[in-house]
Amino acid sequence: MIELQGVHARVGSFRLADIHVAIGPGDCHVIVGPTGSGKTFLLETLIGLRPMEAGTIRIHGQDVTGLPPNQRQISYVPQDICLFPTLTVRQNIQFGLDLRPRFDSQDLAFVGRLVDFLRLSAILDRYPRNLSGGERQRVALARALATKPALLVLDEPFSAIDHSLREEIRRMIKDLLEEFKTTTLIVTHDLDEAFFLGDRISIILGGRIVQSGPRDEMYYHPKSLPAAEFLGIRNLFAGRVEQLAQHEITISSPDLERTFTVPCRCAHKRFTAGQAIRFGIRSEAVHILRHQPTPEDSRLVFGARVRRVFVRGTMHTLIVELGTPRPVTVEIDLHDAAMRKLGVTLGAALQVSLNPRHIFLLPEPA
Amino acid sequence: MIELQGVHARVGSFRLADIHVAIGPGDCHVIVGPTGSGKTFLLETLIGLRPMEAGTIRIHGQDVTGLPPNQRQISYVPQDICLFPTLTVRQNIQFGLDLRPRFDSQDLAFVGRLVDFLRLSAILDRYPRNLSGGERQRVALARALATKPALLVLDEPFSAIDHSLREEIRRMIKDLLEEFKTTTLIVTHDLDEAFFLGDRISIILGGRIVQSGPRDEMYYHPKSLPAAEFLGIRNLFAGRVEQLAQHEITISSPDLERTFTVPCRCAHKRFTAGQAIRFGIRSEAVHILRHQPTPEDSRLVFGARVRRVFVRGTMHTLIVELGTPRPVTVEIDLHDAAMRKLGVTLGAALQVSLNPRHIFLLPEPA
Amino acid sequence: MNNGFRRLTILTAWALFAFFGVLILSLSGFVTPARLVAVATSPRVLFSMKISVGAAMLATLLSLAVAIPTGYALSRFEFFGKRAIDLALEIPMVVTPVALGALLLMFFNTRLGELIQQSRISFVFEFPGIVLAQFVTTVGIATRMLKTTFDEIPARYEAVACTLGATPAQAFRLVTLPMAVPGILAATVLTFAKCIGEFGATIMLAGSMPMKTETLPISIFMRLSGADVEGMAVLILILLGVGLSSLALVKSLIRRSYD
Amino acid sequence: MNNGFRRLTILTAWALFAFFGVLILSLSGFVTPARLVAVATSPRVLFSMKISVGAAMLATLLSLAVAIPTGYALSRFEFFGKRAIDLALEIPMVVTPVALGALLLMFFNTRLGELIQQSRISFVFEFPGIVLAQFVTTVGIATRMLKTTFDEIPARYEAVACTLGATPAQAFRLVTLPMAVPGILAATVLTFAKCIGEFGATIMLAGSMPMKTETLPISIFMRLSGADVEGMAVLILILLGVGLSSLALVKSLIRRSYD
Repeated sequence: MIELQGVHARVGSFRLADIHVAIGPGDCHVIVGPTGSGKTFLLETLIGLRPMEAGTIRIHGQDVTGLPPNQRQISYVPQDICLFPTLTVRQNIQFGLDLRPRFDSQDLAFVGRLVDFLRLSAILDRYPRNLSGGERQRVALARALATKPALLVLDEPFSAIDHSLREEIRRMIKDLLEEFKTTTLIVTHDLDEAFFLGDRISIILGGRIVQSGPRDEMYYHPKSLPAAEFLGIRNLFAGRVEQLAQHEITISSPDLERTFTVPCRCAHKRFTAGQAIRFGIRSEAVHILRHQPTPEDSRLVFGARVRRVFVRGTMHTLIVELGTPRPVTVEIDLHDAAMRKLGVTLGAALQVSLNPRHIFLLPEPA
Repeated sequence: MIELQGVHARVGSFRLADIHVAIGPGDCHVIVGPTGSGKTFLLETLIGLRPMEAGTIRIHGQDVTGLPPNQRQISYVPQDICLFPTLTVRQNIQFGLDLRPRFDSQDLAFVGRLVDFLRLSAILDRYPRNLSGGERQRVALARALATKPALLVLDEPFSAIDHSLREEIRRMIKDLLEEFKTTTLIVTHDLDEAFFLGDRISIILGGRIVQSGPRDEMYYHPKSLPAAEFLGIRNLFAGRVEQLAQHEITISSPDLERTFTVPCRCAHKRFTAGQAIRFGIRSEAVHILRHQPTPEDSRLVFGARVRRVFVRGTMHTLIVELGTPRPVTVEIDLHDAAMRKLGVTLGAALQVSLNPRHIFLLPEPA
Repeated sequence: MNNGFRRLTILTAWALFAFFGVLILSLSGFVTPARLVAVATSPRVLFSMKISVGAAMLATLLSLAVAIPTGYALSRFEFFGKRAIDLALEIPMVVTPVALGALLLMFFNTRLGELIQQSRISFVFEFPGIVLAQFVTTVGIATRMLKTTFDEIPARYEAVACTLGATPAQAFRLVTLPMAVPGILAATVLTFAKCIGEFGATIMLAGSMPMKTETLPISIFMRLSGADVEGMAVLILILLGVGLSSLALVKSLIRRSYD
Repeated sequence: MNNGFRRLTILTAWALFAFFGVLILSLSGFVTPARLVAVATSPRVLFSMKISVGAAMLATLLSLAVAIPTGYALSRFEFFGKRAIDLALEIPMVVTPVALGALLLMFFNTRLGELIQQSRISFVFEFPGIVLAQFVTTVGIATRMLKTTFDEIPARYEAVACTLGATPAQAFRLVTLPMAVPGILAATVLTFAKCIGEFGATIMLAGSMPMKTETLPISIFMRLSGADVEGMAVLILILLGVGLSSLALVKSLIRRSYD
């Protein structure tokens, strides 16, 4: 268990405020946020390169807050990988072991396993300048894991790698972490990477972690407007809490001219009756009905007209205008096969349905 | 019509060889390729910054091959945008007009339309250092279009912009190009961008254009192994041409132990009977059958077992192993809702179907 | 704590600072305010200041007039002899100014040199010699600095300007030159400071004649033979002042450059 | 064609090159091979070469011994007085060496200075004075070059080494220092070349005594009063040779650095 509790730090006028992160053994935790949100700064603080103003860092229960980087057992692969250019691949990988007063055959066997798993045996005697981008990344991972760290920390692990190789390296990292059961913290600005690699995900914005949670919860249920916007969710509407029940909440929306009930755990903790809120839904959770709606879901089905189509490879985005008195636009992500099957074209009239199960609620920002 | 015909150029040991590109009026043509494939070099040659060894460049029929950049009527927005820092936004946008001996009220009205469309009127008196990334991009577009160029050239238009803003800028560019009907050439390394923006797409690899065509054809039907690999298609198998007909071709595959017929235009031009080939299919074109297969498509349905699941946001990737005697793995992209509906889990047995309509054929590389 | 290493390196830095501090402080025993004013306003020192500043201004202008186009050509273009020129510019940086001054002196002993001496301006042991000596020792550095300035302005700015209809000369004048202003000013100040302090080449070419070619550094040297320690201290103070204020000016110019 | 602008800037570059070329060519009238050998092997020139090289080697070693830790501290750490030290290092670059030499001379006229003179090594008008003069004029530049060298090696390399268990000193020794080798060698060569050419500070502190403190640059100056034009030409050639070969060495070192 790796824990950051109430960590505060500053560099210049930038502040990291009240950072809480807990990473279970063997988990992969991803911190995702835009450029300048403090991701790398947070890593550097965790590693011990930067002083903290407050808070504690615990590794397996031990408080390492005051320890220098070389005593924290945290391995680090920076964004630019930083293989030692004057050392061979083998010397790079063994760098950590060579610093120890002694290391035994078990350690060497472990390094051998890493070298095999990462397919490095053919390049052990090369120098970093003669490696490809993917090879460098693999060597850096082997070097970081060779000391069996309590935590592996990766900063933007794909930024130094060509786009067309990323999928491969991504899968390799996923397999590696599962094979060696390494507790890992990754920071990235890329949502695809975050949702691909992370068991749990935290969103960092402006030096604060605005939400943490398991991957699927983070994907479909952002808990604040900035988080929803960062996730790229554009279907956001104004509403009001009408009624609270144990596990559901009734919302009225003047924009949509509807009142409806959505499931919501701990609704009482987050909302009060009469409160102004926002609610939203991911564009892939908006469905187009083939037939007229059945009576039971009629309350969230709308007549709509297609205003714009953005065609991509296989998923397309429709911008539709709902037939509400005040025009409201909704975005829908749709597979191209579905588009053909449904006969969706520019200007076509449709029936769209918002699935209440995927509707999330946000407090109105102050 | 903008045409590059047989363009050859070199810088150091890197060569651009035999580049042919034709861009119809009002079209958006995207050249996509990995880092180091010569994309930016090609742009610089087109603009006139680098000498050509052979070939011609024609703009609206006029040969501009020997003209300096300022006489080509090609506007250029480089990767790092390069707004002139000592000039205000207004001066930046009017830079091209101010160089002319005279410009009339029509030119100014056009600039006004651009400023309105790009929502720049509030920031006209600011200096570039006080703008956000998105604003800079918009000013650069206005500056480039203010001279009504015959061709607009954009180099990696999103690389300077934060990930979370890219979708917005992308759509804005798409709308802008449609509104002003600008003939456009974009180079990028990002396939998503290419398929989002391009009416036609060219793939450049190692200084050569390996394939050009309309977007959908490029997406589903790569014509060479390097193109298929660059597109990230992993389902590639060995085969042999058995029989050629007017619009279809019969293939046998020892890997899959099947013989099947796929539609193929100009099959005679590209293949001969008995030729060793590769064939492939995109992972989103592999389908999982809910029921036992109907007899008519039985020849490309396989029993399979799920070996690995990569979970992403909403699209997941399954690695399945076909029940062929020699094990063959196939990748399948699947929507999470479909996964739930089909009850796909690790180790589950499935029936998968490869749709012949989406199977593409490649010559065996030499 | 394993901070011993950090502390050791910082201590060395402090020690170096203290060393220079002690050197400068040792002046204090030799200068009184009254003495400072008396020496600084003596006709001989005033004359030295006048010709030092005058020659340095002329030499700086000459250096920049050559360094701006040369630095730009070296930064932007590929042309025959570029490498050789690049190397030649470093000569004044690794070859002692005395040798450069001597070289100039030899040149004026050749036929061509004598022709120049007789026809228009006389350089040897004259004021123009000071300007020439300062020019020769600073033009290389000035060109380097301007090449760096232009290197730091990506050529793509000019490419964009050209695609908008600008000729190369217009692109330079409207885009690059305004962006280079902080760098050009910094180069001007540093070149001027170097010119003011030039000694080796000046003494070889222009000699050390009081009230004629005695610049401030030469004046310090002259007072050595005269054992005029107090006068020397005042002159050191003046030269230190010129140097340090140039530095401060350059630092503030660099800070004001575009993001 | 609108290439006039390009041509103009390149012409200026060529003109500058031609100017230096003519200067160097003017030597040819004064040197014959026989004369070159005769002067270069005369006892006085051999002695000058010996003390020039000896002093320069000592001064270079001293400079680097201070410059490596100081440059590292300035590049990596934040500490009290960093800004002041950074500025102080530029003093030798903008203040004339004559003033620095005079400053040293003044220092040895203070009580503390006289104590040092009497107790151990004597500097004024002695060989150690040459070394000290060269050290004072080069240590600032050497430190700057090493700071730049270390600046170009991202601190992240050391951070990675530390997370693998290295102390800061180990990270420096095993990672940064090997990466800095090309930069350190380049700084060594340039410092050595600067030391060989040092004139202003040396003549103030160590004087110009034949067969005692007459370094090569001082020897050139001495031959001016003796009107020994041919001897001067040979010495210029030697100093040009040292300078140019140092330059060539530095260029090849820079080219061999890690990608």
